[in-house]
Amino acid sequence: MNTNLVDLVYLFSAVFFILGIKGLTKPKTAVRGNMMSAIGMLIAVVITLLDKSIVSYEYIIAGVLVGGIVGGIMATKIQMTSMPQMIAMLNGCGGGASLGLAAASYLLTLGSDGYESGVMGVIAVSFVMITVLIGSVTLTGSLVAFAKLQELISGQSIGFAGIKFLNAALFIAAIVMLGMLCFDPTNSTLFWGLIAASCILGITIVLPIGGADMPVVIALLNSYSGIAAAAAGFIMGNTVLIVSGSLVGASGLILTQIMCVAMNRSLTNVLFGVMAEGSETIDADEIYAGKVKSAQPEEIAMILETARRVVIVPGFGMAMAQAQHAVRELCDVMEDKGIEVEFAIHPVAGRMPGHMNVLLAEAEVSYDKLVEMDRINPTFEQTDVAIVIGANDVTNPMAREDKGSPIYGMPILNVDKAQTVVVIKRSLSPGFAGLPNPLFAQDNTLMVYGDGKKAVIDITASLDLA
Amino acid sequence: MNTNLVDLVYLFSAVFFILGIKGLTKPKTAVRGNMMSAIGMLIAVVITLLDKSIVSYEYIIAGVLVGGIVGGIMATKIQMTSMPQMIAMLNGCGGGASLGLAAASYLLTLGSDGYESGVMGVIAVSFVMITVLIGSVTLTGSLVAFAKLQELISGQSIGFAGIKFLNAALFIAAIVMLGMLCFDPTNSTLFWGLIAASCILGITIVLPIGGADMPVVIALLNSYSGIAAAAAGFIMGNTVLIVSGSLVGASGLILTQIMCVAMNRSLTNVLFGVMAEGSETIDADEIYAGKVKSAQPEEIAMILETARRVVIVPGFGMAMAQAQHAVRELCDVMEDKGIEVEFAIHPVAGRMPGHMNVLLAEAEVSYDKLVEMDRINPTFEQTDVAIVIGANDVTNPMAREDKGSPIYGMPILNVDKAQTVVVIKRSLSPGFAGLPNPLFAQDNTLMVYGDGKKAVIDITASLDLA
Amino acid sequence: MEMIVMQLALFVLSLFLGVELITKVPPTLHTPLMSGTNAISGITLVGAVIAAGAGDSASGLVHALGFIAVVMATVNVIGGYLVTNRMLAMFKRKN
Amino acid sequence: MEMIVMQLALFVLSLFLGVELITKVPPTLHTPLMSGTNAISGITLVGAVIAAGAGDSASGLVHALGFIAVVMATVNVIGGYLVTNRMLAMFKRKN
Ligand SMILES: NC(=O)c1ccc[n+]([C@@H]2O[C@H](COP(=O)([O-])OP(=O)(O)OC[C@H]3O[C@@H](n4cnc5c(N)ncnc54)[C@H](OP(=O)(O)O)[C@@H]3O)[C@@H](O)[C@H]2O)c1
Ligand SMILES: NC(=O)c1ccc[n+]([C@@H]2O[C@H](COP(=O)([O-])OP(=O)(O)OC[C@H]3O[C@@H](n4cnc5c(N)ncnc54)[C@H](OP(=O)(O)O)[C@@H]3O)[C@@H](O)[C@H]2O)c1
Repeated sequence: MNTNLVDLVYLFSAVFFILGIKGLTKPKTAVRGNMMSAIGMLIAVVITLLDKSIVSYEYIIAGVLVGGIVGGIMATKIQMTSMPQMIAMLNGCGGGASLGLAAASYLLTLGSDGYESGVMGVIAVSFVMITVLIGSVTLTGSLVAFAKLQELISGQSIGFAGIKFLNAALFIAAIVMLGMLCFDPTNSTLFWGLIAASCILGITIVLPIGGADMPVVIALLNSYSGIAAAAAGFIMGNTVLIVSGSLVGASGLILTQIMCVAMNRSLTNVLFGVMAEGSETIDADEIYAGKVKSAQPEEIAMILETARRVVIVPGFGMAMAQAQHAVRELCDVMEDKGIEVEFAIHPVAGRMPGHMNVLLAEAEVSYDKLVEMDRINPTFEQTDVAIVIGANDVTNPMAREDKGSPIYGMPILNVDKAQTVVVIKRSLSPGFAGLPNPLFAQDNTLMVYGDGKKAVIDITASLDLA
Repeated sequence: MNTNLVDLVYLFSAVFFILGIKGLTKPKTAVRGNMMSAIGMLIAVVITLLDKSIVSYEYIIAGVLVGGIVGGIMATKIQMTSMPQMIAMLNGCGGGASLGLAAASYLLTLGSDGYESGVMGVIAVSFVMITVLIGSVTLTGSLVAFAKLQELISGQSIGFAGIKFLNAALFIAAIVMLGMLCFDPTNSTLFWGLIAASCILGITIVLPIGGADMPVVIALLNSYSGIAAAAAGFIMGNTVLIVSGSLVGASGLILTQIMCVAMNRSLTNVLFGVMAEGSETIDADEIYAGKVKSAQPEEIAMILETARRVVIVPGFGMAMAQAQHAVRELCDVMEDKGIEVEFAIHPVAGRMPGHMNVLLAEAEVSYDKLVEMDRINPTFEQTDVAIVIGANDVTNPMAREDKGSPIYGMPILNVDKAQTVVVIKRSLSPGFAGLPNPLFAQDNTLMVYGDGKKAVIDITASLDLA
Repeated sequence: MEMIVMQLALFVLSLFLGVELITKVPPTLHTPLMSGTNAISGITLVGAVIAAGAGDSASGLVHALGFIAVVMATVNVIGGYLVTNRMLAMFKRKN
Repeated sequence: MEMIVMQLALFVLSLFLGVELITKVPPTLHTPLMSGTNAISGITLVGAVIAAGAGDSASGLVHALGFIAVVMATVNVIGGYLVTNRMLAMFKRKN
């Protein structure tokens, strides 16, 4: 087929991707946007299949069948609470595909004419090698992130003191091999060496990062997978790969940045697994001793009975307990009793951006009840009861008040300003940041110990009877 | 010089333009943004001058000197109130430059090898001819707009019944010539015919449009001049022309659309000079007879004396009277007396988008006192006095209430809800839309007849003495 | 070479466009945004298809790599769009 | 021909980028935006300079047209940036 026509069609499909992302800027148009982006993909793939450069179809058909079935099953079976894992997995596939395609293109070129000599040859090889490097890191890094989130391996930082030096050494080795390959593309030992070094690098970079920081890692790897696709586009001189790859690259970077800002940490800080240094060690016992009051679900129901305004603050624990449906029922019962209910959504509550929104949407909570941090914070003073369900760090007043605290400066939900605070969690153990939370020891705080789902169901039942 | 290097530098300068426009999205960064865009321009011009394809410099130096002096003088001498004319003029120059460059490139190519035959040749010629067409229309259209705004010719619709058919005929003729030229580029009679037809078309399209609609026309022509630059970029295979031309094209289109929405009129409606049909003829005498009360500046000063909150509503008359500095002084005196003062800015007050903002900024009114329509409308009920200075249509309650009115549906400032309304204008004559304004006949309205500047100074003086 | 400069221009413009578009996405939609853009990065499927369909002249290793690339890219594409659609449908349902 | 498709791609992307950028400009800055983008459209100066500097082989008419194009484009550029700067400086002064 005429290559200009193919290029025009690719442009067309790039426009669909752009319109698709534009659609994602509003909840109303989001479904349509996703559809448009899928159509763009379909157009690009179909025109490629019709293109003359494809000779044999058997591997393609087999691959699409296998991939389609696996992807389809994963997408329909996955629990909403496991979304972070799912995205890590998909991301790894994206990286792997870039790696595979770069390697195949390299071998193909070597097998036929080889790379041109001169500047053009060097540029062509360097794009291949960059794709290989980024693709490998994305592949193995995402797999490790997946394993951590799925708790196949410990979510703790895994590693040893010198791991930073190992990473640095691996990275330098990869760059050196990449550079040498540019001038001697036929040296395929170097090529496999580059793949090996990059794959190991992906693993050793991600292993030492704590499980809760995985979303940042995933967003970053998402960005990489986009950049890898764009680099592959340079290899093949394919506009749609370049355009959509860089759109994805930009998207990942911005999400990474949003998360870092909301956690008040720098990206290097996340990647090298250090929390901001606290100037003093904080003793949980000293904070909690004798000051924590606990209550039974029935007592909470009685308090809610007389409340006019209640704010529900969900956190990672709600996802863990799969309590979103129970929470929604509690909300319904309260509203039946004429209580005004809103949800306070912290930008990094849970384990990925927008995590709470997705879960509550699954439980059919209308999204105008989900209020962002900046808008809900001024209302806590007029709130009778704040119910904190499995949230911890995002409510920790130390972030606001204690200059010595490692999370000082992270914006939080001012739950402590509410008349009464009810905290539902299993114990006094800390959240992701590993810090005690003075909120639990406040005069107006009541702890309800237990699994999130069960506690909420109990409260709902008592309230319904009352 | 290496053409790849030149292209890279062009890309660099395109990035500067993008960052420049990005800067214009915030008042704080706007000056820097404009500077960056100017630097982008400088880079592009300098690299072009260094490029090998330039042989003789005398015409360039002469041209830049003449143009620089003319442009510099215009830009420093022009009154802020004449900004619409200035932009029309600049816009015409942009169109003229595209026309000149397309014509020169055409003659050059004919003079050397001529156009390739085949598809590539047709495409190349067609870009030249499109640039010629758009450039000519932009040139003459902008000049007519300039003449109308500068009142060199009547601001009224000029034309005759059949002018639409003339325009249609001219347009068809231009397209036919364009088409024929694509296949016979050497026919230079056709070429000059195309230029002539397009130039006349620019004139006859704009002449019938009323003076107050000129801003819409200018924004649209601005968009055209961008598209012409982009088309010229296709002629020369020049990326920076394509990128920045299309940025400008998008900008003009969006501004056009914003204005049309704020006036509740469609673009065709503006371009064909029709206002929405009113179902009844409105009799000014009937509305005003015996109901209009007028007052002297001293009386207004007494009313202001006891006010706590005053909203100033500027309109086209403030620009005409050059009253912005006087208004600012009135505002200062009121604030000295402890009165809260805000300005209500309607999106199409005056004769171009943001017109009032520029004038008030010139008079050093801080921009957080300038409140947009949607935000200020709910506050009129708590406003003691609304002072309307040379605004008319944007305060006309018929737009809100009278379904038969031609301006029904246009969003307006709800001035009539204020405790007392003071209207400063020279007479009861209508504004741009040519409609009587029931606001003037309201019980709580006082008219102050006179030139805007003088009336405001008188009020300020009396208030200052009090 | 000229082509590469043009491609670079496309790359830079798309980055800018990406930044402008993504900053407009509200926090509510950040999770679907992540999975949705992830699906878009599966556009490597286009390249993978070309590699896998390279014909008999290519070695078995090329075919194998191409096949793996097609499988992974397809998982990324199909899985990504479906799961995004599932999430977004939940947002729509109630509103 | 391939180049033209690439140029078309640049054109389309820039249009999208333009729309995203311009819709973020607040009404306060609409007048400077108009004059500022107007100045950018003076980028035809680049083309005009090439036409005017075409050397002696070109006819007098070409030189004349090139000269006129340079003059007009320069007016557009210099006038546009200066007047925009004048306006924007007023916005800055007080704040
Ligand atoms: N959202 C993101 O994008 C993102 C990205 C990176 C990092 N992070 C980090 O993740 C943290 C999120 O804060 P968060 O307040 O949502 O969570 P958190 O601080 O990690 O606390 C979650 C709490 O939920 C409780 N919990 C766990 N399982 C539970 C169950 N089945 N039932 C009831 N409670 C349960 C735990 O206490 P018990 O063990 O006592 O039950 C724990 O204290 C922040 O530190 C943030 O910086 C978030
Ligand atoms: N801003 C834009 O972008 C734009 C674009 C296109 C169209 N328009 C149209 O322009 C109109 C703008 O509304 P507007 O309320 O600002 O203006 P307007 O409705 O045109 O009214 C202006 C008023 O100012 C008075 N005036 C003129 N010279 C004066 C002077 N020296 N001193 C005092 N008063 C003076 C006139 O009354 P006297 O003669 O009695 O003094 C006139 O009624 C709208 O109809 C809008 O649709 C605006």
